[in-house]
Amino acid sequence: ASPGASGSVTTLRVGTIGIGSDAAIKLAEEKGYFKEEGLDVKISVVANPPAGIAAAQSGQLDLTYTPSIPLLNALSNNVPLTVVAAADGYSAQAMTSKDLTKVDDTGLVVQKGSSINRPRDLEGKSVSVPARKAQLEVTVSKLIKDDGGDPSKVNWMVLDPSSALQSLNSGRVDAASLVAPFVSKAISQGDRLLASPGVEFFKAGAVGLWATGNSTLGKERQALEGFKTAIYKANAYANTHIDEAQQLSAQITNTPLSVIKAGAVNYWPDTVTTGDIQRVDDSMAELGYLKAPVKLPSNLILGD
Amino acid sequence: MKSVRLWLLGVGTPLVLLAVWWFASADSTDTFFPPLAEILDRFRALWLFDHFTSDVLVSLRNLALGYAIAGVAAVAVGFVTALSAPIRWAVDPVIHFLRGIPPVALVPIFISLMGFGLEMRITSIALAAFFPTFIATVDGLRAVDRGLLDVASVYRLSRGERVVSVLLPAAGPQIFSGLQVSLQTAFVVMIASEMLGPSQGIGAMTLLAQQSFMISDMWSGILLLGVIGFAANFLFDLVRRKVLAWYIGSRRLARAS
Amino acid sequence: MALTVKPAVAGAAGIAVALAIWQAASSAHAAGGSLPAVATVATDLGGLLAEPDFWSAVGATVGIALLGLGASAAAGIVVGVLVGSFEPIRFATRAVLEFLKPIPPIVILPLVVLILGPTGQMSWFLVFLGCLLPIVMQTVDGVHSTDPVARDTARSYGMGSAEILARIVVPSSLPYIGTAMRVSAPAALIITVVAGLLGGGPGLGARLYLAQSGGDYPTLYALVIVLGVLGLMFQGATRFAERRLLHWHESYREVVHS
Amino acid sequence: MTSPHLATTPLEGSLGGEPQGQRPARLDVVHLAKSYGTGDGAKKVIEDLTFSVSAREIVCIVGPSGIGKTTLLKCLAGLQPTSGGRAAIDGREISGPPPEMALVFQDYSRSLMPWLTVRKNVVLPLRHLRLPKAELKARCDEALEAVGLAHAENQFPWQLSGGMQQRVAIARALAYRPEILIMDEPFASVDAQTRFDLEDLCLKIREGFGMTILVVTHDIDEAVYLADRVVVLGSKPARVLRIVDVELPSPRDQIGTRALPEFAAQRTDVLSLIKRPA
Amino acid sequence: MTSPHLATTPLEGSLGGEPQGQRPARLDVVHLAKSYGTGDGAKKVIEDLTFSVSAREIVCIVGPSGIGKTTLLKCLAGLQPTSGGRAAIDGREISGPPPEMALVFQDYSRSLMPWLTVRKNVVLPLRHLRLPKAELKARCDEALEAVGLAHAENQFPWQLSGGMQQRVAIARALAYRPEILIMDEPFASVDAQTRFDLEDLCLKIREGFGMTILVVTHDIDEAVYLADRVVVLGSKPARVLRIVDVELPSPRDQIGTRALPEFAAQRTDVLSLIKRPA
Ligand SMILES: Nc1ncnc2c1ncn2[C@@H]1O[C@H](COP(=O)(O)OP(=O)(O)OP(=O)(O)O)[C@@H](O)[C@H]1O
Ligand SMILES: Nc1ncnc2c1ncn2[C@@H]1O[C@H](COP(=O)(O)OP(=O)(O)OP(=O)(O)O)[C@@H](O)[C@H]1O
Ligand SMILES: [Mg+2]
Ligand SMILES: [Mg+2]
Repeated sequence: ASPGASGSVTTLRVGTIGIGSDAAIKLAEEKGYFKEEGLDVKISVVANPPAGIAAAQSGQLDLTYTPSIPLLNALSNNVPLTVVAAADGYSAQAMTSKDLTKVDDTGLVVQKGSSINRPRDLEGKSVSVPARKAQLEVTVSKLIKDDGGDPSKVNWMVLDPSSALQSLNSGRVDAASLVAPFVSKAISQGDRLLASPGVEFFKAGAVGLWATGNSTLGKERQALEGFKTAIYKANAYANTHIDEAQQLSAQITNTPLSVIKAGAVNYWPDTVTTGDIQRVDDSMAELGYLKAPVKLPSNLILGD
Repeated sequence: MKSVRLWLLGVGTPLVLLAVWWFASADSTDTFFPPLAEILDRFRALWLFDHFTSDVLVSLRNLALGYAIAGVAAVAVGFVTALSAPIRWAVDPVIHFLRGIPPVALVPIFISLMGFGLEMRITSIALAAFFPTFIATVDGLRAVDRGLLDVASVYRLSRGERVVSVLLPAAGPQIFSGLQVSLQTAFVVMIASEMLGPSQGIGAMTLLAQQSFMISDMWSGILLLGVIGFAANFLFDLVRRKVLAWYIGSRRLARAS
Repeated sequence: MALTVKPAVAGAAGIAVALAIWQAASSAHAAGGSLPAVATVATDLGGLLAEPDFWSAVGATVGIALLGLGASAAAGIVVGVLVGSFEPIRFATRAVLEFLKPIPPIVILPLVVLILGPTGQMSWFLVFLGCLLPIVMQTVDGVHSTDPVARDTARSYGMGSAEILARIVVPSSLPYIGTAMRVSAPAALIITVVAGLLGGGPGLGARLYLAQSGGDYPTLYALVIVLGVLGLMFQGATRFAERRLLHWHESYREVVHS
Repeated sequence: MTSPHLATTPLEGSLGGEPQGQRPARLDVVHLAKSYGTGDGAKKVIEDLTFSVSAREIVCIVGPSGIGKTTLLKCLAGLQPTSGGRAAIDGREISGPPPEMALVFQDYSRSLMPWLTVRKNVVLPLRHLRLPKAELKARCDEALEAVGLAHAENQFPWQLSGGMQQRVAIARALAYRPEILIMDEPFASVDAQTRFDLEDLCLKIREGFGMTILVVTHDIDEAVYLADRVVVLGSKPARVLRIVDVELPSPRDQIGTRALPEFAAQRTDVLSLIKRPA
Repeated sequence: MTSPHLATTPLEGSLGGEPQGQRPARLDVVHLAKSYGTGDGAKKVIEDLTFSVSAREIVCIVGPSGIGKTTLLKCLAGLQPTSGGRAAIDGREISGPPPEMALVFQDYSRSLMPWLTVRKNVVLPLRHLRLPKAELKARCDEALEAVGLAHAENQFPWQLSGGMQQRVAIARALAYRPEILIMDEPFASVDAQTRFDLEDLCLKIREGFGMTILVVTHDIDEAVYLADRVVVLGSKPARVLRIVDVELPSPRDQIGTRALPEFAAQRTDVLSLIKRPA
């Protein structure tokens, strides 16, 4: 019997970072998928993925959203985490899309008249990222390296997206790596898209993950299973009801719907494999972001 | 005999605490509480070599510059304000309002106005550190003993003499306590401006270490910030003791008798 | 009469000039247009005030600051009286306290965020730690400032040590505790905001972070104005409380003639 | 160098002060010595002091500033340990604040609690005597009345002029009803008129309550006017230069007594002692 | 109610003080009035005060505490505006601190700069006179010597006893070499011996430098000993009760003069004025 049938309700505290792909979890809540599993999910917004991981590991949160890169940073430092489900990612068809901005919610932009024409030109230039050693820095590094450049010669600047846009215009940075909806904002402002680092790095599969810490895993295994079921149901629904999802995204990120629609279309995977994470692990080690690839535990993913 | 025992207690307790930390953490496997040995190891590796010029020096220079600008400006503006009632009335409400704003909350505004460069960090530090000293200077000057001012009038001291020989020293203790608060504020804003803005500086490094779960690095950053906070305050106290020797001495005597 | 009007007029003029400078800078498109116009911010502020979420953030910020302050005052005064009254304890703790005193709580913020997560508890704990030491140190100073003549007076009239502690030492240290509270109350607010801004704790700090990272400058300015007003209220409240409690102290004595 | 005037009074017994009649000594100071600090840093303030005060007697102590008068009183009040000799009340050695004694401090402004009103300051030491409420009130009223401060009972000490504060400290001591009252320059900051009134009050309470009173003063006229005997201190460390018996008729009167030729003679006597380079 | 003893000295001219010989008046106080505050909250402290001080004369002012003596001196020193009548030096109305005058304040502890050593405190007002270095040093040494504080020149005021601080303030005034010296209870906290020395110093500088001196004191004996005339103030707001001419032989001598029957008579005279309910 499903937990819901027994009548008892389990509360799960879930941390998100308030981005567009949160539409899926909102849908799960609105459509009652959680309730079906006997769950009462309380969503709160945390400042960034590491903060969410910290909260999950200390038991302040039961689940948190994290991309695979912060997850690997944590794993490499022996912070025990388990992946419950995929939150967002790229579909198998993404790479073949003609317009990568339609599938990749990240983008590397330069000023219109910039002399930078390909990733390796960024050597010795300053590039803004939302956080150091996080997703955008790693993915842009890979672009540069793959293009024959040396990413260690880049001057990384941490800037929030609005400051990044402003700094790009005033020439204080040479390139900005951004997340939706700021990619489309930049383009509408006249800046030029140099590359779509996300999809080029991850290819296809899960990127954003729902992860949990040891204490919840020990106590609430059944509820986590329920969460997984509900979220995948919501993921599937979101993929097939893009308009509805985009409306929610606009609400969550406090952005006009037109801007959302101009940007990438989110994809919510229905599974996550060790392979998705292992690929990232290897790339990070290759780029020097990890000393050596993290040995992924066999039970990293719930239910494996 | 008794004083020797007390002295031992004073020196001994911190040593014992350090030893307890060292041994209790020696084979800690807790992710968040790594062994002290490892923290010190990272401390040496990170701060003494790798990041000394690129981060430590940058942070310290920003702190020193911002603080110096704030101190000089606050005392000068404080004098003008305190000695002219119309100016004081005009700026009082605005100043008190600005002072009410937590200084760290101004950092995002400065980032939006000036970007993330050194000038933003130094301005943030200077502006935040300005208010405590400014207010202390105005209060100190307004509280100067009437008796001393009467003496200055009776013996017809000139305006300059009055400022240099009477007002400045008389308000000295208050100005210094304002400067001390300013130093603390400057230090906090230095860290905050690094954590919020650019990727350079001790605060940024520490936050980065935390966000990428390099816990020993984070601890070593905390340790370094602690040492800098302590050392800055210590230096300040040395200067204060020298400049305000008369004040400290008179207070001690008043208490002892 | 003339005397009361003049400062008020000058003050109003000062505020008007400050607003005019702001407006001029924003219309001149200074700083790349990131400085919003006065009216925009005012409208945004109005919008905020109508939002229940905003008020719960204000409530969270004030609540955390007050709870942290209250807890550190209770603990700090007890510890301070103990440390101040017993020489061995004082010597044992002096070096440690002196070392820890100048270190602001923001330094350990990364660690506390890791352990407690981005929660109200984390903010509360930082406030508690941040206010504790100043209160302890001031209380110790206060205990030491007890006038030896007052103490001798009590002794010569045969008062016991418990009575001296309660009737002489504690009242004597009140001005010092008052100073500590006056410094700590705004500090509690500041730490709560910092914990929200940098550590993701609930309240106005987190709102500030969202406004900054979302590039929502009018809201950013509106929030800073709200914080300024809250800061003023905190200062005012502690001043008021201190005045009531310490009316007998030199700095609060009613000037009989002037 | 020892003073030739030393030891004109009998010692060693608990009876003393023959010249003053046959009243028994209440307060005995015998070869008292006092140093501040120990070891090398020690500072000898009092070397060898001997005198006694009989019951119901008023003794005044005069001597240059910084000689150790306050120090002596603190030893007598049990607030400072002595370094040699002995101080005793009725033959019992003084080792802590004696219950039958009250002390009016030289530093009156620091001995009043600024957070208590005048009345509460006066009541403070009576609290632990656990007196009935009515008696408490009566004693306090009476003492404030005596120093002329009944109207100021609800003011705070710092709202009063220096002379008024001194009178509050005196009232507190009176309300305590000590058998022995010790006062350290009690009338230093009061104006001439009030000073006369307080001096007369001093004489009156000696009669009324049979108190034994020891007063330190810088004012030679006051010492002569008040005292049965004047102890003149001099030389450093402090020693007794001479003990002068004051022979003036009682009851004394501010205008009358001070105009007597004997008064002038006694004053000149004490003055000449002080003038001599010690 | 006007005092019957008012106006025994001539006014309105810049010549005055016949009883003291034919010296011209340096300081004239004519119908002086002083209130603190304005409008409804005004507090009348001095109502109508008239007296004058001749050149090289020593005048003492006595009167109850809080009557307005310090206020009067502040008006004379140009630190407080008067509310009526006039105060003049050599006929010139006083409107700001007059250059030929120095004032020793009652609150000595608040009139010395705590951050300056004794010597620097004494030198402070001499700085802007632009004297040659040697003269500066000589004046300072001489003044410190005169008050017996040469040994303490490098100490800070707060390291000294109250009496010593008072003497530093006096030394500062002496070094300034004013023609008119005004002192507010200058010897209140010094011991009897030092007080005598300072009183004698006062008489000496009057002879030596030809200074005109005005002293406020609570000590009637001191007033009689020092003064050529004693101004007795009384009633509230302050009025002159009487101006007493002191007729004692000079040079005066602490022991001798005070033992004179005339001295006792003069003192009793002033005392009885003060005793009368004003
Ligand atoms: N607690 C102390 N420690 C060390 N020395 C002290 C202490 N108290 C007083 N003295 C010294 O002892 C000496 C006598 O001081 P005391 O206060 O007894 O003098 P006094 O005769 O009362 O003087 P005064 O007339 O000015 O009140 C002084 O030299 C003083 O500096
Ligand atoms: N600045 C002031 N404002 C208002 N009232 C004042 C001021 N200064 C003094 N007074 C009042 O004026 C009166 C006279 O004070 P003043 O200090 O002149 O007295 P005094 O005769 O010098 O007394 P004492 O002998 O105690 O020094 C007092 O009632 C006092 O309260
Ligand atoms: Mg004494
Ligand atoms: Mg006066």
